[in-house]
Amino acid sequence: MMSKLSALRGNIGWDKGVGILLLVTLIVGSLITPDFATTSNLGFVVQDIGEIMIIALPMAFLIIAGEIDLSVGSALSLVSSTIGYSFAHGISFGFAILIGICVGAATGALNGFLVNYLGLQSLAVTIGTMGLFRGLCFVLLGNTPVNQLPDFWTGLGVNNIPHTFLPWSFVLIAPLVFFAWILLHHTKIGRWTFVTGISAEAARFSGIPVKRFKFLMYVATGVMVSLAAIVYTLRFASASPDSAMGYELTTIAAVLFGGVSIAGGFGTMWGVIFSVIELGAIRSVLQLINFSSNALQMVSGALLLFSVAFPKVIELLKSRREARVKKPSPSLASMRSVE
Amino acid sequence: MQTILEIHGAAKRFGGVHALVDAHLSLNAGEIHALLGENGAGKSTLLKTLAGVHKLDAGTITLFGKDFISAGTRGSLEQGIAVIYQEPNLFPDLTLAENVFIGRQLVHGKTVDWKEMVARSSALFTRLGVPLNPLRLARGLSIADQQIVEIAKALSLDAKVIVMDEPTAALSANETERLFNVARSLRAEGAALVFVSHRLDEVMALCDRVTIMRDGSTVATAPISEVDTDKIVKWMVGRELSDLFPKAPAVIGETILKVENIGRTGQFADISFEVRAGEIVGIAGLVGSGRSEVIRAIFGVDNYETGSITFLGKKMQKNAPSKAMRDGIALVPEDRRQQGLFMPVSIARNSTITLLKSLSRFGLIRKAKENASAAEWAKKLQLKFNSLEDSVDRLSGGNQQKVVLAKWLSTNPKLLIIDEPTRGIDVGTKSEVHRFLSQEAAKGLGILMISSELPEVLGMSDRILVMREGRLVAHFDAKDANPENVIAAASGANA
Amino acid sequence: MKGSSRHMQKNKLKAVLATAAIAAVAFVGAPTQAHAAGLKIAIMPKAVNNGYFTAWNQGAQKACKEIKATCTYLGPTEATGPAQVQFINQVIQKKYDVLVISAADQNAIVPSLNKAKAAGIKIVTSDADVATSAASSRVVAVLPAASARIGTAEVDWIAAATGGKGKIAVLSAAATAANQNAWIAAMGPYLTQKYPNMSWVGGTVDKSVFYGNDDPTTSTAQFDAILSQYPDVAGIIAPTTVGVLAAAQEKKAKSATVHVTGLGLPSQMAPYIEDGTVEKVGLWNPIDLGYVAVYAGAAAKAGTFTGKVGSSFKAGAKSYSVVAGGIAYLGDPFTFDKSNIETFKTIY
Amino acid sequence: MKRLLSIREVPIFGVLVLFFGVAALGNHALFSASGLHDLLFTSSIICLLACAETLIIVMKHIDLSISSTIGFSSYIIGKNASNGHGLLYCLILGVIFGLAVGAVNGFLVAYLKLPSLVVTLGTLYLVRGLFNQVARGDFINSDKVPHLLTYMADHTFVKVPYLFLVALAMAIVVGFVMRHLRSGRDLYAIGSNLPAAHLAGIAVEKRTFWAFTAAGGIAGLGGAILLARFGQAQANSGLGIELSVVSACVVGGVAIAGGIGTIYGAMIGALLLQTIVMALGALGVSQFWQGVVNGALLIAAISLDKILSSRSQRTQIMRVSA
Repeated sequence: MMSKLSALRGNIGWDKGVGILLLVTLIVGSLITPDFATTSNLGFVVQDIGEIMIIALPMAFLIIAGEIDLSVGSALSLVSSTIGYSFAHGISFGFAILIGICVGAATGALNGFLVNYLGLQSLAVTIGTMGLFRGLCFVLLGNTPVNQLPDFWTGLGVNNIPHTFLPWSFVLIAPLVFFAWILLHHTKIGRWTFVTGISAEAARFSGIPVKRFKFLMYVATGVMVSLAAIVYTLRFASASPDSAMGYELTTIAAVLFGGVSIAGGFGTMWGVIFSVIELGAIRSVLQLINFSSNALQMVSGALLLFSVAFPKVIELLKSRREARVKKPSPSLASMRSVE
Repeated sequence: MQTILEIHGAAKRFGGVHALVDAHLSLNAGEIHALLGENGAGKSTLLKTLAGVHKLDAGTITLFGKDFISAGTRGSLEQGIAVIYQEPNLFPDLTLAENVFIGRQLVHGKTVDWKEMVARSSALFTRLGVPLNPLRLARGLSIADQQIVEIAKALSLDAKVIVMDEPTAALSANETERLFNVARSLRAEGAALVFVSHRLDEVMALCDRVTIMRDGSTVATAPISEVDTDKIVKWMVGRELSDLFPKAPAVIGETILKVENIGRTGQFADISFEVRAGEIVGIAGLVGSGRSEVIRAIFGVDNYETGSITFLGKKMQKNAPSKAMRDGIALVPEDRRQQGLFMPVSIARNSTITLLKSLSRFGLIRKAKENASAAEWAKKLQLKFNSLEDSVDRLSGGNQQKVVLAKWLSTNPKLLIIDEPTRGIDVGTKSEVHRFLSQEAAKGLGILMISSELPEVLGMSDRILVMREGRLVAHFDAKDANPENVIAAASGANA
Repeated sequence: MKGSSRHMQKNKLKAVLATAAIAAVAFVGAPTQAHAAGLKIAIMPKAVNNGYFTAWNQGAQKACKEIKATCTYLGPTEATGPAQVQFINQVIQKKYDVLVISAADQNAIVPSLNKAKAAGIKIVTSDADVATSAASSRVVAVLPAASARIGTAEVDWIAAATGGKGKIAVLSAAATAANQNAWIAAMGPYLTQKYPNMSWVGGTVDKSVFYGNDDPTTSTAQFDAILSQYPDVAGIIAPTTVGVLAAAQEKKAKSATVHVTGLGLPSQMAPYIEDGTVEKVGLWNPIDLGYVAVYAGAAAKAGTFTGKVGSSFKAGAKSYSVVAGGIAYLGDPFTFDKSNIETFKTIY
Repeated sequence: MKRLLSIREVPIFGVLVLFFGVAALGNHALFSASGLHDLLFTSSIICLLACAETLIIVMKHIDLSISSTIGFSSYIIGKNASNGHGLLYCLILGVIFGLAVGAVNGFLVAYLKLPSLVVTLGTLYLVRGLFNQVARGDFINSDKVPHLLTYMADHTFVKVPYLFLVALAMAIVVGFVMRHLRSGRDLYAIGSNLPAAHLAGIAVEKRTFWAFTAAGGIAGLGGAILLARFGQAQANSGLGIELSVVSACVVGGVAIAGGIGTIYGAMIGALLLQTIVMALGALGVSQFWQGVVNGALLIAAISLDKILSSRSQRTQIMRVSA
């Protein structure tokens, strides 16, 4: 209970903090290296963060509702492999995409069933489904990735929208981002997500069908993962069993850096959106000034630690200052409610 | 008799609620002392202070002549006081031996002395007449056996003061008898026991002296030989009933809820009753008599195996709270903090969580309408707050309960089920809540109310049902119910 | 630092090679300035922190010095297509003239290479090529030797070791590594025709391949899987530096009797050749691969080399011509055994 | 004397024996001495790290950073050995490095009360990036590996590989601490019921801090075993094994929900997973199916764990008179 309260105080300002950090990065970036703020480079950045942004949206919902999903990377690869496998076996590419989306929804349904109806711990069980989905990719494609996808589709993956620097995938990503922001902050679904993360029991007593709601959230995650898989497959014009390696940890790091509390119940969509863009922008700047890619890995680790430690330190300092003002509150917070 | 424990002028305040005003209690060696009082009389707060969970704002506690320092259960244990809650808080994954010696495992040299711990704990268990296996895990232990482990923990530190909070609530007859024998043998060895219970028959059978608390203060202390149940009830209730509860007579409409012998193994069996529009039906009964379990089944939070429930003529679907809510049933749950509210969330959002569909247009929540609805109900319930955006955990207990009421009454239900409407609420807000409930009933709302506060049940209800050990044992109309026959029915004393 | 003495030795040898190269150039007479000075060349490995590619980069830097180009060694920390694409985008953004790249994924980087090509950057794949269907996305591929040649050579080495008899298995890298699969396909028929009393453990070659994913843990585990699944295996071919090293280490640790050969870096395999765990391994010189690829790129940028089949370009002393598939081969891989491991182990 | 395996490990030990039997039937070599030797030799790293991870999971926390720690430590030991320092000197450096990473994790989780998943995910990246930055393309060759380590890798003591003996010794030491020392028992109490642990006067912060520090130290020492096992060290040593260590613990009965599980169970879990890999290999099941089997096995183990604990939790809630 205490950690949720501290997360509240710490996180209110956090998403604005990331927004400012993004602004600073953009400004400093364009100052120190002329290549950063060019339309083509920004286009590359948008393409780089495309899939991570799509997966980060449902991941934010899951973590705010108090759950997590480590299988999104392997699920993306499974959907991509399914599309490749179907296409290689004579199914039209458009239909293959539909099959892929169904497979994506199925991966979400499996996770949703295991977590909500079997009541298993989501962290542990999605480590299991991660291995399962990755294994299925190899069962499908073995050692032969699928290439030579139809030009119309791969064209979409590579070219930009005419007269702009934005890739075609932007047409899919922008509405998803806007829809996710509306859904979380302005609809019943979003309100349910927050309160379920704070206390699933109180949510159940408020007439919220918690089990079914979280199950559908996992299915929606599966569908979003399949959209990301389509963008991924078209961008790399191929489907291979070892794709999207490590995407799950990158996505979770981005969501947490966006100010979403791992304990559930707190976070903002803007924080997550800014965070995904910021991580893409900072990588681009650092690469353009020939910052070694090893250091890049260190930077993302440091940013992640900073995103959780900083609000906590602020909160501890504040409570210590408050403590000096009035009688120190009893150190052992009373467990039971007042009777 | 040598006095072990002396509590004088104990006072404690939580926000607006004065849990303890002027409580005092004295305990002699070799005595079983009953501590009685209605819910909210301050018993639990006093116990928690002895358990090291709270610190008093004022007053003194002297133990064996020295001042008592409240510092966690370990601190209390080491000073010789052991408090056993109704649901003991053991370590489910550790063995019983470890639970007894938690935090201070016996060692020889550096290593834990398992043989010694197992031997000592099984000796303690046999001494208490309950040969539990010290090597089994605490997970899955019955409540009665968990209590034995807690008592064994007390004995392992030869604590001289053992406080038991409603120990017999969840015990079977022979488990209760077993516990009493243990208590008597401890008394014989010179320990002082405090026995908190509502079961007057048990108190009369077991205890030597009795102390009665009301509204945070001690009102009477007497040897058991000089009192009888009626006198005790008078002390407990004290207040005249009528002036507190302005229950206006309401026009009783047609039946809205019909419960036909529903049952759930281990919790309640063939419960049947009806609630009509404009009527307040009160359910009295002791803690653990199954009342909360019945209403959780009606609202659909829990399942039930036998029987059926019809609401407004339609058969209700089992296990579907969201459906019940849509049909027009509202449930104000027993535990405000864990079940009723989302503590870190604002007043506005808490009170509109049940209205989101009606407040939205094309799926978007209209903020203005949301704030308007919250403000409207806050005014209706005379909620004391400074901004709708404040989180509810800053409010007093009474105002928190008003937010829960706002949350549910704003769905204008046909039936309001409310569990312990005014538990832990200051007296002022209490009467406001009562007046509000009777106004809503007068407008045709059917209310099914559970309360452990006798005056509240008697003062508010048109009809009173009494439950004991999972069964409906008595049924009174308001006019012919009185504290004596209700308590008699509830506690199974010579009915 | 103790390591420096080894370094000194290397410089001595390089000095020798360099003087030879200059002599050759002088001898032929100053060549027309085959490429404008001051080119910006990007050298991109599959992954940076890898011994093999450090040697590959040395060759490239040597060539850059000779043609007075500025070369930057950049690339991802893990060898995946998406990670490499980020760096290709950076090359496009920084408007390099030439990109010398070892493809981490034969398909995933093709769209980005096409973008780079459209931006006027001359692309040369080296060490690992893109998919044959995407050959147009690069000017030329500088590869060690024809897949068939590499495959058959490794079969000859294991045959020499096992005396031309017994069952053979293959410990490969990642399942999707295109060059590995090409070499293995070449090994299949060659073994059964050339060595009648040798055969594949799983009957056919593709049933006898175990994937080590180019990491020590999995490669070692798959070596054990081969031994436990086919206790009577006579020889194991590991056409990857990580695989052959893991196989040698595991053979020594378990004192197994199976013969091991494959493509291995002399510096890494030296201890196992010197103590007889492994009779012979082969590899081309990654330094040459880097060296030749830079020259190819520079020539393409200067317009003196088109990359069409039949066209050719000069790299240092030798000239290389392009055969079918737009590929320039360096020639047969060197082989290292007790006799020459001493000299090679300090070079790469 | 208390039974070696508590009721939770018996079913899993049974599955281990069963699987080993089935695999051996499929391929007699597996059942032979060398089969057993391979099993112990191959799983020595995971067994060693399982000791560290069990300390953490029992407290209802998780430590993802051990793979970066063990990788970097193996490089530190190898690099210093190749610079001519004695084995003991290198070992101490490796352990100190491990303890340092553990202490950082411990401080952030215990005193700043940050969630352990986020902290160790951060240190996983941080240490791996640091490792890449320091090691770059450098490669510790097998001839630079200290002779004692290569000797231990190649030899056995009464048929048992030395590397496994090291893991076993660590298991016995850590097992002893968790079984017989107060500090060890307190870890179970913290994982089983945190609020009650605070009230029972257990020094929760201190214990948590030292548990993470010890886990780092074990991973630091593990660096030497990793170096011996693979005869080399480079920038991607140890990459990605953290999830297989967590799987081994969970399969071995160490509950993610905390409070339950022993070192021996985790070791059995590690051996079971390795047996599965070898059994599938021996039965000729293609590598591609092994990923599917491992994932399914982990899900089955978690479900079994849930069923086991929920069935025994059904206490008699209250009394219903006849």
